Amino acid sequence: MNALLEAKGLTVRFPMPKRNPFAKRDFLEAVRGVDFALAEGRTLGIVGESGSGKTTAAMAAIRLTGPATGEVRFRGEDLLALGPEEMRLRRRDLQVIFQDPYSSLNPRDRVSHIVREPLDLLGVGDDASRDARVEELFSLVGLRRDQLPLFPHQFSGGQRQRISIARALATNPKLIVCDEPVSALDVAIQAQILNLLVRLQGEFGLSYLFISHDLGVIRQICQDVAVMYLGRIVEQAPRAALFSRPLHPYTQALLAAAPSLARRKSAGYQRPAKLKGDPPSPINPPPGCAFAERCPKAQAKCREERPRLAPDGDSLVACWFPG
Amino acid sequence: MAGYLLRRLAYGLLLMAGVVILNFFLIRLAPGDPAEVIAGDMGGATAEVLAAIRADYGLDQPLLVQLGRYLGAMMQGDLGESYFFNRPVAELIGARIGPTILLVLAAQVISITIGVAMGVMAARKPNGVLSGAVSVVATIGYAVPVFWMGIMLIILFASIIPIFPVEGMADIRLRNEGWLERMIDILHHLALPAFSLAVIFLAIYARLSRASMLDVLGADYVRTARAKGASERSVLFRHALRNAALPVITVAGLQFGGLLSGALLVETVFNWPGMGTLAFDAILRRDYTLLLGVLFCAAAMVVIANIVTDLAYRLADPRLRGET
Amino acid sequence: MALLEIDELKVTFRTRHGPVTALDGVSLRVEAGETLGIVGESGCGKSITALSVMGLVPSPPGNIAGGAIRLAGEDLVGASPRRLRKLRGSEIAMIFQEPMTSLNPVFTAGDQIAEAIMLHQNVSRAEALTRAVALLDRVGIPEARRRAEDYPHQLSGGMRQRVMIAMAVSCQPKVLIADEPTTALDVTVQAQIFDLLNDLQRETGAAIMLITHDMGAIAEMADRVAVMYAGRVIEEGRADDILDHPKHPYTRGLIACIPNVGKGEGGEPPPLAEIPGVVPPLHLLGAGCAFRERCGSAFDRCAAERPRLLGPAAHPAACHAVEEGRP
Amino acid sequence: MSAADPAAPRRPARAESPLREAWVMFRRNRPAMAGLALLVLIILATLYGALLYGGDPYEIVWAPHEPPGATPEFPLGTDYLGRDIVAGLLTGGGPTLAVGAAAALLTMLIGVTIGALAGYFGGAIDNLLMRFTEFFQVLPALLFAMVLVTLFSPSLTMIAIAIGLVSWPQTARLTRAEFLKIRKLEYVTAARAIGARDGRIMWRVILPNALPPLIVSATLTIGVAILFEAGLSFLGLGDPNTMSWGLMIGANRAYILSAWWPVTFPGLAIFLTVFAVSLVGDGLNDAFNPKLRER
Repeated sequence: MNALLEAKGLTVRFPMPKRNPFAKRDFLEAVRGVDFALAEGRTLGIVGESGSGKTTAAMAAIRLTGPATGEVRFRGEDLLALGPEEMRLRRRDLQVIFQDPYSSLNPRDRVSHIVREPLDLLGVGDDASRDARVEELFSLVGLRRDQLPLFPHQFSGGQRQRISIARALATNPKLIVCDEPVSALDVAIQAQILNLLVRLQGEFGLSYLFISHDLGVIRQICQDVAVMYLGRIVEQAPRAALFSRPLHPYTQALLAAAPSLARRKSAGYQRPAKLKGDPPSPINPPPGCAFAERCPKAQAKCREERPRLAPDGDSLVACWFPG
Repeated sequence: MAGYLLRRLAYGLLLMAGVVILNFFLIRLAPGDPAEVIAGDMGGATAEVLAAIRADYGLDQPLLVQLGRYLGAMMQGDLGESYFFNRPVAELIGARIGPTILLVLAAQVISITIGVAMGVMAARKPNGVLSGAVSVVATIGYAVPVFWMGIMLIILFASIIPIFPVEGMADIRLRNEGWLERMIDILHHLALPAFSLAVIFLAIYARLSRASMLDVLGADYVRTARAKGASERSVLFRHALRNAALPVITVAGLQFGGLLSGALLVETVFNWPGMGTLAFDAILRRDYTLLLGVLFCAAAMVVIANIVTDLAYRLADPRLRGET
Repeated sequence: MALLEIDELKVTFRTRHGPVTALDGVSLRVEAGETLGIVGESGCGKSITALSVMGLVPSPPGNIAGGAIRLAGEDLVGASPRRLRKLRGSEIAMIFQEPMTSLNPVFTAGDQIAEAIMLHQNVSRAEALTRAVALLDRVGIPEARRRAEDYPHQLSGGMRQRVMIAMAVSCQPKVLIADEPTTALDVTVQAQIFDLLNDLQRETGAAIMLITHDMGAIAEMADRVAVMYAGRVIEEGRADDILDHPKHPYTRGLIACIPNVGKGEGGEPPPLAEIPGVVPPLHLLGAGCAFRERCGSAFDRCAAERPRLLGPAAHPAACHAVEEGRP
Repeated sequence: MSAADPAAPRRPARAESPLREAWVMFRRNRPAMAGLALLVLIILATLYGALLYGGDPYEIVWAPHEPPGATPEFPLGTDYLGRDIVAGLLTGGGPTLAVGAAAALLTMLIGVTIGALAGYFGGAIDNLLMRFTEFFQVLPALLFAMVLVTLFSPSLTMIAIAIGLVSWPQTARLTRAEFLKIRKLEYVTAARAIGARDGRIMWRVILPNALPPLIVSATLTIGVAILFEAGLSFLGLGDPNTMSWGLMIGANRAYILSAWWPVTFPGLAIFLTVFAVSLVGDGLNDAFNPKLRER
């Protein structure tokens, strides 16, 4: 596989404020030794619940959150080893679409400025070509030219997300990290944005690192899927394998929990895999399998020894008793 | 909680050490010979006096040694000697600190109770007459110079309706009466100074608690309370007020320094025998040791007030209670 | 007579664009033991419908301008504030969307549930607290006795929503309104809450009004469904009928545009169907159908006349194209 | 309320800049506009009033304690030395306003810089700067200003510096809080993602968005600084060679029981000025508040 972006042992831990000056400092272990690879022109989905570290992992990979350790190779070059200015210039190829259409656009800037800014800051093209590029981008994402001088608050959520996409596309990046780009939108608008992302990917050969909590969305848009739980990838597989033959008990529970039109109250639907409780805290996580406390299959071994990601058919799964 | 208190006290001591260091450098940064600065306006300090000061303060020694001596002395409560009164500064301040605390606390209690009551009533009908009145009072209170307020009250009560004494803290004619009479006399004297000071801060609390209350009344948990069937009264006083009080506590702590500053002015207007009048005397006589002593003690009062505020906040907000 | 009947309810709001009609002639009914799902996009009026039943529409700027809400025959729109307080929390209860902010941060979970009990039943505080612990246990909170003494910030989102549910069912209400009860929660927790609500309904026979934007939640939870758009009910019927044979073009689009884990297996999914455009702002609604500008089947009548909810009583829709049998 | 999605403009819409919207809101606010008018009037009077009026505020022109209205030449009467009060008011406003404005400027400069650095960088820098700020908050502002002015010189410059030095902590805390809040928003991460450096993010992205509360606070700081200056002058710590409203009150306070006017009018002038400033500040606060805009 020709990997565009490859993370090895990616780890992010945030120091917590000390409870008193003599206490040992606690760490919030957001991402704990994550490996993944994203092939050129494809979409890798990372799915998980809040606190799973999915967003932190993706943002750490392109150095928008820190401090990360491990290795993140982008076209063979380790991003984590770059100096600040080198990294800044590399952002031409690495862009982001954010979750919240209301806070991801600076309310004081006109949208034309917002879309043009990456070109200015990263020195792409000359003045006239930049203006032309902004107009081109606007029509590309389905906005009108006469909307260029407006301010963000004059747009609806879906339109703002289109502006965000235009900004991310401006410098012709290779990779776009999509951080829950549709989770704040109504379903009807969500479909518009997802279809737009797919269309743009085909047109420009983009690669997406796609973060979502919604398995339906993930299935719609990602060829490869990684499931994260408490800072670790617990299962990673191509789409077909993951949805037809989930191996990790957590993946199975997620699929069982995701609302589906096929599960009818009228037909007396009963959920097969019921999960109890909430995910444990990422501050000082347990030593064994993090899912053991909630897992219906857990044995003593699960609590003591951590299962590693191991191949099983087309999938990779971190479980002592998969399937 | 105890651990927290200990750490808070240690930090307070650190802040006070900072004040001492600041005082030390202020004297030395002031234009002129430090000895002469310390001697102040004694009317041409003689060479002997200056020499005595130099020896006393070790002014011929290296700066760090001087600082060490100064720090050591201050932390033991030796605030130096007032050259005008010819008495230890600590003793002078000790005699005046009580009246200042009385004045400040009285003003604080009046302004918080009346201010919060006004704010809550205003928040019940944000577009009502009362709410408008609170805004007006708040804006006026913010704009009135506190010393001028005092003077206006003196003019009013001295010549037009003479029901309150306008000067001093006690009537010397009552010196031999019982404690109750004397206490009533002091409260009688306290009325005008405390009121002038309270008006300014009352405005702050009224405005703050109105805003805070409006904020809280729009919160989801207030809607939950209504959904349970709670009465308006219970919504207002049980559910909303306790949450709305939190910012009031914070501001009460932050405003304590301002309150002390205001008290200084009010004291000079009403001739209230507190630290303010002492500071005023110190300035008139250029008695820097005394002035810096007052600054030190005032800062100590602010530190203590801040600790008390923090503790109060922790008691009122369970979200902070668990932390040690 | 249904347990809860909403009849031609009209709610207006004062805005800077002048008065807008947030609910325009909404009629619904819910029977005991039944779950009615109300589904629609943000701004369609589903939450205002819920708040109207509770008598909690913020006023000003909101105002119930007409229609009736009847609980077991008793009119709630004209009821005195005192009577409404009596009913709220005892006969009708509500669960809100944001468990993080819906509990009062300065009181313990147990206290807040006990308060709901003491407001409507003549019991001592100790007795109310005992019942609160039992309720916490019933909604699946482990170590209920200890948890009752926790403050909201010490509980996870899922637990807070359980506390809200315990509070809501504490007086065995006849009607339980759940306004997007799981939107703020993770999917695995959402599943737990859905299961809990279904269990509670089986036990108590309460009517549930579930407000949601999620068709998946409708499938799992609802017996009947009302689809709302721009302040009106545009289609109504049994959940199966709506999901399998939607009539209104909006309902059809809404179902087709959901990326779904259950549709087929593996493979490359086809592109999603789209509903073009956005919901029009309420103050710009003209005379015709509010959906016509986004609708593939719109014709001239749609611009001129607002469609009424017509068709078989078990599954009516408000659409001229459906009425005239156009494709 | 959950009204409709913010309007999707169908026809070419007019760009609505947030600042212009705030100004539209401000103009509709009657008390605020009245405050602005009063403030402009006071500034004009202090700038040109003395010139037009022509009296010398230091010159003894009449008998002491002439009550207002008794002599048409001196409409507000004379002070304890027999100086014209109107001339004093017109001359004494300038220094008061100038010191107020300069001190407010200094306050904002120190406060915003420290608050912005602390809030943006966080961690050890934040810790250090906030300890420093807390230290300054421990010193009662007026007393500390008194010490500074007494120890150094009682010139107008020194007074402005002293007031600035004692007032900045509140601005620093406010700025820090705003920076902490805005720093977490996605458009800040977005700015970094498109290659913006720290300096640009601080001053071009976060600061403009933090401005509304800072502008309000700056306005109110002017009011506070004017009150401070008046307080210092009243205590006799002002520049003895410059007429100011506070000095007029301080100089005449010994005679308040025999003559009320020499202290009343300057006090009223201070009050009206600060009142006007705070009306403007409240108006700005409302104008910047998006919650009120929906009404």
